[in-house]
Order: sequence, then C-alpha cells, then structure tokens
Amino acid sequence: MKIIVLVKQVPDTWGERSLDSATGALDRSAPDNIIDEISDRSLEVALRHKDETGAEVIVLTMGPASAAVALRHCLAMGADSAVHVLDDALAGADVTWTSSVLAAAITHEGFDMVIAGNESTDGRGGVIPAMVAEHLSVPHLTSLSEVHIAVDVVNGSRETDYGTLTVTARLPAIVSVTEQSPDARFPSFKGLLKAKKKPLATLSLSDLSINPETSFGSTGRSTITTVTRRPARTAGIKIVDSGNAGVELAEFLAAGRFV
Amino acid sequence: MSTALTLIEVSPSGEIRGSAKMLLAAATRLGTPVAVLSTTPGDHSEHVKQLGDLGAHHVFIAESTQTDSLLATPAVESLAAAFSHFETSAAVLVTNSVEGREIAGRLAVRIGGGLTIDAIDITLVNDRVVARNSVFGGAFDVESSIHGGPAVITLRQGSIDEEVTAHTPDLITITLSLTSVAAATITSRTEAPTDSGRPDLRGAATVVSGGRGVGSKEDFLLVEQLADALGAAVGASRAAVDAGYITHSLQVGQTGTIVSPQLYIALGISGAIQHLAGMQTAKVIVAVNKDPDAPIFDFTDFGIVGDIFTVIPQTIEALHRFRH
Amino acid sequence: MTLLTTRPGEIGLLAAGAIRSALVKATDQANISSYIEGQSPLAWSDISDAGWDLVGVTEDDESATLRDLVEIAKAWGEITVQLPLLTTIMAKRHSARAAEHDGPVTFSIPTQALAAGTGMVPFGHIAHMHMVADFTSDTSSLVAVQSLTSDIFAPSLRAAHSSHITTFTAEAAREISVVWAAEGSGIAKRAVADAVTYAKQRMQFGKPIGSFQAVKHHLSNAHMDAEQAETAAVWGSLDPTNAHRSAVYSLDLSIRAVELAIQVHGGIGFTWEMGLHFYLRHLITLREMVTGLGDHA
Amino acid sequence: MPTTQERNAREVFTSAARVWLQENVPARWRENRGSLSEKETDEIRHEWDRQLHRGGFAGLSLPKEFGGQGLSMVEEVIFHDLAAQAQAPDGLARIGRILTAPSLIGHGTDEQLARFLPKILNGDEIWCQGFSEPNAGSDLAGVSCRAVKVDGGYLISGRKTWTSFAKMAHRCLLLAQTDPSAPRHKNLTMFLLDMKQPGVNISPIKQASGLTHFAEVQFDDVFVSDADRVSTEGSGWKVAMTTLMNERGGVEATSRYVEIRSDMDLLLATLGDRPDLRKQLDELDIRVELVHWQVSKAVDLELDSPDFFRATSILKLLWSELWQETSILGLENMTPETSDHWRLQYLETRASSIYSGSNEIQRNIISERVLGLPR
Repeated sequence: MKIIVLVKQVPDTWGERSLDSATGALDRSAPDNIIDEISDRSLEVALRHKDETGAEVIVLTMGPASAAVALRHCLAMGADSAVHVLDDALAGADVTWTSSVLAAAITHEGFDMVIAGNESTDGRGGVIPAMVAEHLSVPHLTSLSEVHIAVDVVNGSRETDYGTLTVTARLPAIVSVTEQSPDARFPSFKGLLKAKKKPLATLSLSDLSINPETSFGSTGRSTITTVTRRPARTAGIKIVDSGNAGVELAEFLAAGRFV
Repeated sequence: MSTALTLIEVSPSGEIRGSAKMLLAAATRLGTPVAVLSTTPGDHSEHVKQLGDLGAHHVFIAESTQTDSLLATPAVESLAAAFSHFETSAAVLVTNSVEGREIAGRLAVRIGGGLTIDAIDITLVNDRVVARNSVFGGAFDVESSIHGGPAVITLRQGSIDEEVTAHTPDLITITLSLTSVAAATITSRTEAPTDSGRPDLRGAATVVSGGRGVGSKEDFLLVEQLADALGAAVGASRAAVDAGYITHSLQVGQTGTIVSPQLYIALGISGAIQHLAGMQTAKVIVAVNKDPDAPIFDFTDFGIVGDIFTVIPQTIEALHRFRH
Repeated sequence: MTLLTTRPGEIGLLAAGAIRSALVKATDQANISSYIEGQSPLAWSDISDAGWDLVGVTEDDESATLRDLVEIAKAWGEITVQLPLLTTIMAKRHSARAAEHDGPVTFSIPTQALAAGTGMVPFGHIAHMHMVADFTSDTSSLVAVQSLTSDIFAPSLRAAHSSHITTFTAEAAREISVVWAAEGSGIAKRAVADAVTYAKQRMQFGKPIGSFQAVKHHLSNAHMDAEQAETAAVWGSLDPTNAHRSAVYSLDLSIRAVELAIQVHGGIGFTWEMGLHFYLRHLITLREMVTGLGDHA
Repeated sequence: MPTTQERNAREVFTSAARVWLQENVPARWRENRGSLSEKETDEIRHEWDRQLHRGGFAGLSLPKEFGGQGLSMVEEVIFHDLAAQAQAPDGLARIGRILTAPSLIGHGTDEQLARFLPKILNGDEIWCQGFSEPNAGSDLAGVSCRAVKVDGGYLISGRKTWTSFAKMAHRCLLLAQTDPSAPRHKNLTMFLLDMKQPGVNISPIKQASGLTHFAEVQFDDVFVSDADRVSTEGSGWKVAMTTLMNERGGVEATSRYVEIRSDMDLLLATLGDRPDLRKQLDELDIRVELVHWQVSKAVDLELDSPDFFRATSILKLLWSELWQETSILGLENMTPETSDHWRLQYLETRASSIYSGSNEIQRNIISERVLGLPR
C-alpha cells in the first residue's frame, strides 16, 4: 500500500504571530518554523500502519525552500521518501491553488491513501483535505480521532460539532486526523542518520504540468484587500463592588437590551 | 438580482438548526436568499414555512434516501444542483463547522468558486462579495473580495444577527442520485448530549463563562444560573476545565471553541491571552473578578472588581425583578 | 582568518529541530516554574532510547561537529528541563568509557563558589548518576557520584558537590565550555521572547508597555545581547584558540539579557512563580563552571 | 550551506584577491598616507575605483548582467577584509556601488541600468546621497525638499545635509517630495540628479573633529528629467528602504571592523601590560572580534531569510558603540606618541552613533521590525 502524508511547516507558536499589512500573507519572518504538530500525528498514523504491514510512506509538502527541513525530519521519523513542491509562483497561494497543486502532486506519485491533519495551526482553515479529495474524486473521511486501515478499506470515528460518527470508505480515500489521534514517536539519532540517505524529490509547477495562468485563470480567487490590526479593545467602565455592583450589572445588561 | 444560496442544516431528528437564521440574514445582504435543504424524502411543508419566516425567497429541496448515510457529499451535490438551477448565484453560504467547511471546500472545487473560511461579516461592495475575517485571536481583521468565480463562504456562527422580512417562498424539489459519488459511509452516529436545554456554545448570542476563580465544581452552578437567567450558553476558561470544574467541550479559547457572541460575561477569569483569543470579537464583554489587575479588565466594556459570589446572586435577583 | 561557513551541518539542524519539538510537546509551553522543582516533563528514557546522548560520538565516520552541538545546545536551552543531556553528550564524546555506559553521565568541576578540593557536579543529585573520573585516560572507569551535598541554587541543574574532581583534557574542557555557552544563549533567547510577549500584553496608561521607547530600548539591548551570546558560542565552536574566552563572555551576555528581561517584567519579574530567576540561577552556575574549566582549556 | 565546491571557490577567490591587492595597492598611499595633500588623496582614491574595475573586483556581489561579478555577500565581505588588511584606499565610488546600484537593480528601468551602472563600476561617475535634511533629522518621512512637475521633468528646490562626496559627485541619489497632499510614505520620489548644474550650491560642514567629511547642498530650481526618476511617482519611500537596508548591511560593518581592529591593536600594543586595564581590554578585544563573527554569521545566511535581518539589524549599534568606547579608553590613557590619534579619533567617533541612522532609531527598528513590538 502506498500512503502519502501531507505535512506542513508552521511558525513556532511562541509569542505573537503577525500579518504583513501590505500583502496579507502570514509574516513568516518573525518566529522559527517548525513542523506542525498535527502533521507529526498524521505521519504517526501512517508509520504505525507501515510498522504492521510494511506499507510505503511518502511525505509531501508544498512550501518555501526551508520546508525541506520538515521533510528531512519526517524521513528521520521513518517515512520512506519525500516530495517537495517548490515554486516561486506559489508564494502566497490560497487554498484553491494549494489544493489543486497538492492533488496534482499526489496524482504524480500515485496513492492508495492520503493522510493529513484536520487543520493547521497557522491557517486553521481545515478545508484542504476535502478540496484535495474533490480534485481526486475520492471520498474524504476527515476529523478522525481514531483511524483503522485495512487492505482496501479505511474506517474511523469522526468528531463533529454535533456528536460522534463512525465512518467508512473504500480505498483510495483521503483521511484527516485530529489532535486526539496518538502522539508522534520521538525521532531518533539513528533514524536521522538513515534519513540523510533517503530520497527527497523537488518538483516545480512545470514538473506537474501546471501553468499558473491557464490552470488557475478561470477559477474564483479570494484576494485580501485590507489587513488591519484590530484596535486594542479599550477598557470601558470598571467599578469596585461596594455592595450594589450586582444590581448595576443587571442595569447595564438591561440598558443594552440583553435581558 | 442574483441569488445567494444557503445550506440549511437539519438535525438527524429533522429539525432546522439555529444557524439557518444567520445564513438567510447574510444571504439577504447579497441577493435573493435561497434555502437549500439536503434531506431524505418526506413532507417538508413545515420546513418551507419556517424558512420563509426566516426570509427565504426560494426553498430548494434535494432529496435522496442516502442523505443520512453518506458523509458531506449529499450536501455538496445538493448545492451543486441548486447552483446550476439558479444560474446567477453570486454566493453560497455555509455554516463554519467541521462539516460545513468541508462541504464548502468540495463545492468550491466543483463549481470553480473562490473560498473564504470563517468569515465574521459579509457585505456586497460594487457587486462583489467582501468577507471579513478575524485572525490570530482577533488581533487582525482581514477583508477579502472574491473575483473570477462565485463566492463560497463559511460564516462563523453567531456573527450576524439581524431580522429580515418573512416571505412565502417558492418551492423547488428535486431527487438526487448519489449512487456513483465518491463518499464515505456513515455507519453509526452518537449525538452530542444537549440535555442542558441551553443554546450551543458556538452559535450562542450570549455566553457566560467561568474560570479558576469560581473555585470548585459545585460552585460552577453559579455560572449556570446566570446563564439560565440570560438564556445564555455556558463556557469556561482552560484553567476551569483543567481543574475539572466542567467538561472540555465547553472550553472557550484558542484551543477550545472560538465564540463571537453579542454578549460575553467572564466570571472569575483572569484573561490569559489564549482565552482572549477565543472571545475578544464579542460585541460586549463583561467581567467580574476579585483581582483589580486581572488583564481581562483591559478588554471589558463593563468590569466589576468584586466577589462573584456576592455580585452574581444579586444580579440574578435583579434580572428576575426586571422581568416581572 | 579565512571566512568559511558559520552554519551548522544537517545533523545539527535536524537534531536541534527534533529535540526542540520534543521539548515543546513535553512542556506544552508551560512556565518553567510549574515543573522545574518537580518531575521533569520529559523522561530521560525518551531521549536515551532515541540515541540522542550519542549524537556527539563518531560512528561510521559520521558525528555532530562542535558547531552542530552548539545548535543542539541552543535548542535545549530555549526550553530548559532538568535532564542531563548536554553533560552526557559531552562525556560520551570525550570518554570512550562514558560512551559504553548505558545511562546519563556527568563530571565534577572545581568552582569559585566551592572550597578547594570540592567539585560542582551538574545533575549529580540525580540517583544512579555516574561521572567521568579522568578524560585523559581511556582506561579509567566511571565513578558513581557520591554526593557530599546537593546544591539547590539552580534547581534546573540538580547539582551536587563531590570530593572527587574530574581531570579534563584541554579539548574536552573547551568543548564543554562552548556547549554550555550555546545553551546559555538559548536560555537568553527564550527569556527575551518571553519578555517581548509580556511587553505586548501588559497594559499601562492605556497602552501595552512595549510601545514605550524606554521598554523598547531595554528589549533591543536584551535582543542584541542574546544574539551576540549565540555568535560568541558559534565563534567558540569554530576557533579553538578563543573558545574558552568567547564562552565566558557569551555567558556574561546571556546573563545580562535575562537581567533585562526581568526588568521588563516589572514587579512580577522577581517573583518565584514567574520563574525568570530559574534561568538566571542556571546561567550563573554555568558561568561558575565554565570559569572553573578555564584552568584546563 | 556551502558545498565543498563553493568552499574551494571561496578559497581560490581569497588567494586571488590577496595577490591582486598586494600588487595593486599604491605604495605612495601605503607609505606616505599621512603626508599626502588633499588633492593627491582624492586622485589616488579615484584611481583606485578604476583599478578595482580593471582587476575585476568592482561590484563583486552585483549580478553579472549588470557588469558585476555575480558573487555573493560573502566574497564582498572577504574582499573588504583583505583590502583593509592590505591598507588599500577607500574609493570614491562607494555611494554609487552600495546605494545607487542596488536601488537601480531593484527599481530602475533597463535604460537607467545601462546608462548608470557601467560608469559606477568603472569609477567614471561619483555619486552622493541626498536623503537627510536640516529639518527632517532621522525621520526620512519628514523630507521637505520639493520636486515640482514641469514639462519633461521636475524642478528640485530645497536643502540636503550630511552629504558625503558632495563636492566631487557627478550625480546625486535624491529623495524629494512630489505630492505634499499625499499621506506620509506615499509622497516621496527618488531621483538621479545631475550635480554639475547651475542652482546646485555646496557648503562643506566642519565637524567637531575639524574635518569636513560632509556638506550641505542647496538646490534652487534644479532640473531633473522624467527619465531620471526612479520607479513611479510616490514610490520614493520604498526605494529608499531598499537603499538603506543595504547601507546597514555587512559590507559597511566589515570596513568599520577593520578600522576598529587597528585601533584595538594600538590599544593592546600600548596598554597591554597594564594589569588594571586587562579585563577591560580583553572584553573590548572580544567585542571587536564579535563584530566580525556577527557579519560572518549574517552573510552566511540566505539574504531573504528572517535570520539575516535579525543578524544584520544589530551591526550598526555594535560597531558604532564599540568604536566610541575604544576611543574613550585611548583618550583616557593616551601618551605623547598616541595623543594626536586618540584626540582626533575621540571627536570623530562622536558622530558614529548619529550617522547611518541614529542609534536610537536603530533600537526602535530592532524593537519594531525584529521583535514586533507595537509602534
């Protein structure tokens, strides 16, 4: 079985994150970049299946040159090979572009199953797995807290806002996992030395036969028009309770028609 | 005028979920509002009337016996069918939930639309849909416009709250064929317990939250009492969840639920940045805390330095008096 | 001086990344004061089972360079936990006997804080800890740490005093100094990042204090110190002649950066619960030990 | 990370540069520098620009297609280092090379590149910089020198100050206000002004040290054609930022390092046996070397990486404050043999915390752009 794991590098969440007011893109210059924890968990799901059955695990990312470090990290954890889609034309790509490029790369590699995180810590959109599934015309089983992979079928439990579902689909399919899925293994030094010898391929858009103008020209795009730092909320009324504050609060709520 | 499609959510027991009001109000701003219902075959006259009361001009019902057993795809197919039926749809609005986002994502790919996720406001500017998002815990506002294709937008629950005029809607009913679609099958379903009778945290217009300052699991009752007096949802800070006062599913904050209510009341919550990230887009914020230096006071419209156990019972009593 | 490269190799980058992410996960960004006096948030076996204690030992012609170890130590310092990783890596790198030993290893260093004949043993307070007796000999066995007293000044170092003092080779003394300087620069970087976050959140006069120029300039100075502390460690790793003096100066800079970070935190900065003093205590003890290594380096 | 091949290439470059410098630095300069007349000094410095060009060492880090050598910042820094060790003169083309050229490569037209770059690189044209103004201080957005649109170009009126090389410059990289009603940062435009025109009046500024490195320049309705406008009207702030990011980079710090290193060597030679100064001297010596390592660390990073800006943003502060401290220590401990040097150096270095962006502004830049503190 051939499993492709989608991984992503995100800014380390120490301190505050920032947007470039000129482009609206995430200002990636501020903190260090690390592999997203949810990517680690997705890889863990694939590696456990590999441990049991010997499946082939390929990690795939789309991102700047520095994202190669994240791929090496995944190889050190135990992935067999890595694919890096790297192209200047992809700077600032939105979910529409990202999903079609990822789908093209997945098709390029061939797959039985794709595993991704349910949402990244920086974008938090949570739509990429479903969009890639639509491009590939395969089912998506997303937000799974538990995943069971068999020869030609995958099933799991899915957490939604309204409860828990058990879901199943025949392969090929796309799965996304949540924070509830098991912790990733700790990469080892031996694994790291082995990783240095594993293949890491870099693909450009032309390798994937994508011409940004013709491929994306006819689809809708969401373009950021303004980015404003929300004015810090200013403190309003602040009173110290001298015995009547509870009533004053009720009056405040009544005046605001919240009652 | 072009149409704006909304995906109406229906609970497994057949009731229209609360998000319908927000979606139809938002759609009214963009064009002629259409309610799209993906459901199993049956009598939907009650739904149609209800959606008309919420402002729908057209109700588009896509029926299939498999609707309940397939994941997300029936809704995608229903919206796609409605999209080709109403040739001039400018926008498709879906609730921002796990499932809503995925439906929107697949649909955007299907119809070549541009996608905006988790918008907190939308408007029409020069015939173009402009969506506003609040990112990084409310620190930034981002406005984006969608061009080159239809706009597919997921809206944060509770973010738009306005009354629209009721209509007697047209009804279009079609039958979907789902036999060959690529979809996962739902084999069983456990509904999240909603026995509290309180509104869902995510979409509630008012939220009352308690923090570490509440002191114990038993005393959390006070938070619930104020919530019930206001018809509000109950929330909690991470500290209160970690201390075991209340279940994790009610945690408000960066790692819990992000809420955007009209009114947010924080009781015994100091205001860690992670908590603020989950609620600071609330329209009005009220806090009661013993510590006069609690950071939350920098964000409140009305702050009370005091003991919640003396202040809140007084408030509840006064609220009852106002009612009568 | 010819300028070649100041950057770490792939081993350094990947190992630092792996260790950093493990530490981030284990501590869940908790304040240092919540765990440093109790149990380590990361188990020693998590590190040793994965072989990271051997990262400095040459095998199949591959090993971390001192520059790589600087990168690892820096990451380790950014998220300080009370585990003997750096002493073990350095002991195993410079002593064949230590490399064969299955467990954490340390060493004993005379410092100006202790009476003559007594050595400071970082992590000597941990049970079953062994130390290198003599780096100059391939045959000398490890000795079990027989602690006279535990040294509680820096809880993050779990140090003990011992009447046995390790004999160092010049190279071992030099490299240990550089690695500790790098760890110190990671600590400084972390303290500055925390102070920056605090300055953005803490409101006074209706504004975050980070918008006031006096606070900005403190933080810029702290940033410069932390940045230069790292540069001094990198320099030390590439220039043996100056390794020891650059390491001592690097720790001076890190200490100054943490002092400024404390200042920016205002009153809360010098409280026990805020935890900044743990960084300061750790750095001061490192400087004592690195100074103590000066006779060998 | 440099590959073995790159390392070898760097070593080859280093030895080639060393040999070339050995053969080409004028002996007259090396040996009689103190006794040359101002005219002789200028001639040697101007000729040095031409020598660099003939030797293939002009514009090391500029792309080949623009007449540069297509090498990296690393080679640029290595060469500066070696040139200073070989006591080479500082050419007069510095402003053109480190400010005008990158601005044009970033924002200029093909025609502007073709017209100006060759003459910058071969030393034919000397440039000066017209950014600072008497009333704008360190705040470039406060520039009030006006450019009024006329047929085919603009008329420039106003006053610029702290202009190096003004007297001998052929051209000025000039920032002027084109639209007083536009918001800050959008009202400026960059021009390539011909200095040899009527209406350009230059008055030297005598510094505290008695030297005249700078001048004040008055422009009265000086014409500059549309073809000599850089990028679009209103883009001047953006262009200036490209330019200044360059000014604060590693090349400047390297040449400063070499000057401070020679002051430090003088301190060690004359005061090295003073036990009371040992700790102070040792610390200063380490700090001087750290400037060098800081540059090495910076240039070794990818130019567009966040770490590069983090590493370079502190350079100006490091060398300027260090230089002041070494000169103070020299002044406090001078002897009859060294007193002339330290007295002059002390006064000269007063300016170092003010020029190239005052150190207060530098700290604001670090706190806002590196640390992300609110404005």
